[in-house]
Amino acid sequence: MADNDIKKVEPGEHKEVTRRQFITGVGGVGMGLALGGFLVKGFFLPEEVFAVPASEGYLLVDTKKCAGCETCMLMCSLVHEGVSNINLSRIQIIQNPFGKYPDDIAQQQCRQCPYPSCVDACPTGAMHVDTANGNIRTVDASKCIGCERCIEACPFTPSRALWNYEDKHAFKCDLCADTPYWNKEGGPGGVQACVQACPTKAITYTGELPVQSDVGYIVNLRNSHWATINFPTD
Amino acid sequence: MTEASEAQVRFDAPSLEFVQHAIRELGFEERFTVTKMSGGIGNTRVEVYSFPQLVNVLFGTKWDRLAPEGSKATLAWVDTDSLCRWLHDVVGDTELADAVRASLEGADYFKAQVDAMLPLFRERVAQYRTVLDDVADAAPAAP
Amino acid sequence: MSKRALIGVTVALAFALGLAYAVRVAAAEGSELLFDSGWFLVLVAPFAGVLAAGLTERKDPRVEGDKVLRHDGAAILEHWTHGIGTAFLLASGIALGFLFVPSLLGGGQPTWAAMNVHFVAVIMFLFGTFYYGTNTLLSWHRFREHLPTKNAFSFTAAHYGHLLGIKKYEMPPEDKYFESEKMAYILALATTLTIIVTGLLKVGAHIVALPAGLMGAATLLHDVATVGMLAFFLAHVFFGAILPMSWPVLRSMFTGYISVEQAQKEHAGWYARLPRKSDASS
Amino acid sequence: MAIGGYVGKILYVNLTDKSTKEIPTADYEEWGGGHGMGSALFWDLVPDKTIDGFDPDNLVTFMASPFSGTLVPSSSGRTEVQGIGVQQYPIAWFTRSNFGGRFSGQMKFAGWDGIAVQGKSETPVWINVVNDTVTIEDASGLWGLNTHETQEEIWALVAGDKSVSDWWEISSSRDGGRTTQKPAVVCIGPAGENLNRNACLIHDAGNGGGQGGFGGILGAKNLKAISFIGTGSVPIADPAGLADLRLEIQDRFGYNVDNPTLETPVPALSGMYGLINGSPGYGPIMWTAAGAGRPQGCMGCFKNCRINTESGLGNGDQCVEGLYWSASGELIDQLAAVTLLDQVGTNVYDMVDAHPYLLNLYKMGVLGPGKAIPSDLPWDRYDSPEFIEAFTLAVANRTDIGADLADGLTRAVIKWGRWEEDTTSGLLPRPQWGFPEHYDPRLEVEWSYGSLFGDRDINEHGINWLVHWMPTVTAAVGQAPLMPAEELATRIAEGTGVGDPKGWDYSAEGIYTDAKAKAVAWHRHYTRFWKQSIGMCDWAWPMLINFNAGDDYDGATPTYEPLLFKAVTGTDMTWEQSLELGRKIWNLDRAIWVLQGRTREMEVYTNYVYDKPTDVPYFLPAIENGEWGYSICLGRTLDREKFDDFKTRFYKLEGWDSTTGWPTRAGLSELGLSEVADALDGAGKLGADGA
Repeated sequence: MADNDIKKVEPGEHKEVTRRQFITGVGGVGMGLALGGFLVKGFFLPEEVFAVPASEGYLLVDTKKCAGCETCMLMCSLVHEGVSNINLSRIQIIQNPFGKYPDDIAQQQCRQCPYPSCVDACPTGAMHVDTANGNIRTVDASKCIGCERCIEACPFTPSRALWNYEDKHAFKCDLCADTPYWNKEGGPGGVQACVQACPTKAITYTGELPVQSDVGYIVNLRNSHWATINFPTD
Repeated sequence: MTEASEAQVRFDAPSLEFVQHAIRELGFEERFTVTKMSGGIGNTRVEVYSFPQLVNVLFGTKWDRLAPEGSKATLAWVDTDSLCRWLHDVVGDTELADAVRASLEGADYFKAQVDAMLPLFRERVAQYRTVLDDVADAAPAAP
Repeated sequence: MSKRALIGVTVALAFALGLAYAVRVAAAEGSELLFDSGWFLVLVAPFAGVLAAGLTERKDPRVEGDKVLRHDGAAILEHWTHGIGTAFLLASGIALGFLFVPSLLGGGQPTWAAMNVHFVAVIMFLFGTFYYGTNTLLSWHRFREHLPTKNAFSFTAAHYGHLLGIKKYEMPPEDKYFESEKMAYILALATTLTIIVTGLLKVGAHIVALPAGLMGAATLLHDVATVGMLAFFLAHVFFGAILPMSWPVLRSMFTGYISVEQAQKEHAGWYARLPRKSDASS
Repeated sequence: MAIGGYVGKILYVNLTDKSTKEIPTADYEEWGGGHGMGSALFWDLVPDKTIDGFDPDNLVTFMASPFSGTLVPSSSGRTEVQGIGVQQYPIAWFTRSNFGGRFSGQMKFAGWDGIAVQGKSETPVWINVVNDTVTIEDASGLWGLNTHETQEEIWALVAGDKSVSDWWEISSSRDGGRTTQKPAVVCIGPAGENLNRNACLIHDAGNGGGQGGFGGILGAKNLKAISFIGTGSVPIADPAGLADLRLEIQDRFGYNVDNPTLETPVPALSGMYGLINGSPGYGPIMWTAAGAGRPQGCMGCFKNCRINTESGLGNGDQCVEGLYWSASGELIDQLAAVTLLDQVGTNVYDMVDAHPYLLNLYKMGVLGPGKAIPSDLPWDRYDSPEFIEAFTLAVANRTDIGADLADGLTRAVIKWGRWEEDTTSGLLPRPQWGFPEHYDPRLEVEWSYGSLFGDRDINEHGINWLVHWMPTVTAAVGQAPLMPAEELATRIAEGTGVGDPKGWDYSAEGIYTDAKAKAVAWHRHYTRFWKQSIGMCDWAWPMLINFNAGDDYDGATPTYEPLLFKAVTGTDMTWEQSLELGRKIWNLDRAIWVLQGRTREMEVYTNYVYDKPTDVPYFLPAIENGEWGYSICLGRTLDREKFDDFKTRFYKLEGWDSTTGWPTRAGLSELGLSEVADALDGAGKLGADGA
């Protein structure tokens, strides 16, 4: 006879049988509820639509005014992380020293997208819209499980959602809302470190949703003084 | 265009021989020294061995395109007296030499001197160019 | 083919398929993490364990001729589902990096695969653990036989002294489980509970919004408990599978039986109390 | 001990046995960084200081500084290179070169404060550093490639299957770091492979380490390239403080591109004018009409002096490169010429005065086909691109006249027996150690004295742009000088701390005064520490006078250097301490030169400096007839006797033996260099105290 044969009921164990039946019931009903709940959620309730308020601020970079000095990158890591490390910068300047202007230097800043794929992709709400800080799209490190879905989801290359390999969590441009190593007031209401630090004033900040293009937000920050030192203003 | 038309009356049209003599390659003793002044390297002596090379160095533009393009001059300093003498005695363009000397009256700093000389050189170079082009056109086309 | 073997093979097969799927789906374009697409299974697994326990008929240890029935089929199922689940949880969890330990994996697919493996192991682990827990509720004495007694310290000293071949130590009359194992059991119990509670919170974060502070604490506790669990796991594998003296007992984790000599030698205290098959069936 | 700036270790590589080791930076921290550490490493690791530059035992150091890879304005990207050179004449001194870009920054991010290379590999190799992982790789596949091809090849090799234009993980673990950057590579071209004495180091497009001939030295070591890529962080003692200082300096002393206070009145001269207002893209100086392009800067720069062009030619080139060759009058030819020079890896500074000089010899009938100095290059088409291309390749490949020129113009001219004659007549103006004239050695003497008492053309513009270019450029555009000569000299005297304005009086008498000696000494000490050891860019520091803030002419120097040092390292360093440390480093270098054979008699210029009067206006502040003014300094020569007397007083000021020019025990001990004194003593070259 097999070890666990449910048909075999030992005499004088009624008390145990009722407990066993109760337990069995709990198991069965519980499974039922869990499955049922999932089915209801999955098939009968409508898929909730992903909608978030637009960011109250955006960074604009004049791709033809940038001098590739990487000062913005050094500044970004300094005020956010308290160290100097261009690889921990939320804005990335990528250049080919042998390249031909204007394709020699590319500036990769976060767009604070109206429909942020990174936020949509985050399974735990770590990448979120910070309504307390002008709706910036940013990361709550303690909620991040490191799945890099946000990095995968960012429509731009390189991804504007980054992986902090030193502190092991995702991070991204927060328009300087959280800059523990800076004496200035950052965030949508304040100033941004990269804007302040850019020596050619190639980065600026706007509250209006800018015009998108494949290469970035379109902006020309070059005035007649730029022409005086023999650089194009068109 | 006014500048050019003024210039028209300024110089007589040169002959082919005249131009060929003026733009000839010069010898060591005939050279003219221009001093390029640069903040990176200081003063460098540029030895000029022909009229076209003078234009190149002085105005920073290939000599025969000076007329359409104008000067891209950086700081190429010349002793104006010896320049005029050189144009007169070595290059042999006395008209240009005299015009330059006259234009330099009161032009007492580099930029003023370049501005003063530029229209004259432009016009003269344009004339040289015309003469040379005519010859080129007249030349029998290769079969 | 015995029912036990059938169940064993089925469970093993299901687990293997789960792992294969976990790794494959991680490579699939646009696929979600299993923790997101399959979160409900994390809720189903414990109830499944409870249900299974409810349907399980236990069989107490006894002497059957020259063999002693040490573990019944339920015990074996409990042990291996819980154990293998734990093994894969530790492997995938550690590979993903925890506390100050950096990740061993590259970003993207390798990381997603490890997370999915973690998920499959969670299902296995929860089933096994709740199956065991419920069985224990159903037969409370099984719980007590895991708890240390007043002999804990003297027996443990004697036991290991004996193991290390120190003459003055005799093998003490240990019960079904060594006193040392019983103490380790407490640690295992504590870490397992912590892992489950914090783990469920982490899964919960995939379904509902939970406060950051809570998640921070949960993650920290989860990681710390991992250390305890790893310690227990390694010790358990060493004493339960690597030491030659433990091989007979290890075998019993598959067959259910140990020899009478083994019982008399290692578990004198327990053997003395065991019923004989004849009495039981009369 | 500093709490920021340094990343902790220096990499030592022995190419002979392919061994590597870590040297704790702390062991050399007392030297500050860069040059100081390089000299100290050389002193410790090269027992025989008299070896030839090509000797395998020669140590070549590439040093970063605490400021490398940080936000300190125009101080983040410089790399100091040192070792025994092969270029100078008559003795190739222990010397230095320096290049910009991002190499030292990447070196720091990889976790290294510098790299020291010794020995000689049997076969071509390159050094590959990825964070802590150092490998010596086979370079047989790179040998023969030009400097640009070499770097592109190495980027691909290091990144492997990953794309360097996206985030790429530089190790197998995602926590091992990721970057979007390309490895920073310094390499040599064919010129270096051919052991040319005028071969340079090239990093990225146009960053060159030219002086000294380090390209040939690496070639002799069979070392094609060194590559660094890193993802680590540089610790900063006071991050918020550094951020504030950066913005403060930039706003107060920088050129506001959108609304400049001082703007060039002549766009065509913006390159020139940029020397005094620091407008972006002024670096090439002669390329103000470069067509469509953008300014480009080294890591962390706030000036961005270079230009990236729409042709990609001339990217990163500036300073003397702008003048390599421009005879055709076509800018594109000029850009192509200097780009080719970068690619073959030849030091423009040894070539820029070579081809005009050789053209003269050609015109004189001395050089050319079948002439005393045979050459079949197209000298008759000197102003054509074909000529400069043929000339550049001939030198790099040691063909035609390049067979002689590859050992440097100086050695070639000596070989041809023309050195005495042409350096006396001034046909070949090379005043000291076989280097070409840079600024007039008869007039702008802190430059020429500094070069002669040192090892090379100093190439330090911090004073030069104020005293010489400000009056020159303003005069060229018809402006009054931005500041009266006396105020200029007074402000410099105060900023430096020397105190006496006469230190910057360049009159016929002023260039021999004790005040001038103090000014020259200050220059040596400041640059040895702040520029060459701490890596502050020559084109930005010192900032003694500022013309970008209207009436506020106060410069950043001497206030900000110590503040920046404190913010980065956490260490207090007073202005006086920094200059004293500079003096210590300068004296250590001096001791090495003495061991190599330096004597007082050697420290003289070639004859034209004494015998040929100046004949071109050269603006400098001077007291003439009791009045301060900007003199055009015509008809001036250096007086042999007066200079000889000046030399005596300068030696005394530096604590050296005035009869030999050798450091003394008293002088060295005062600087904590007793062991250096012992070494000199052992070699019988210790100066006599009080002599």
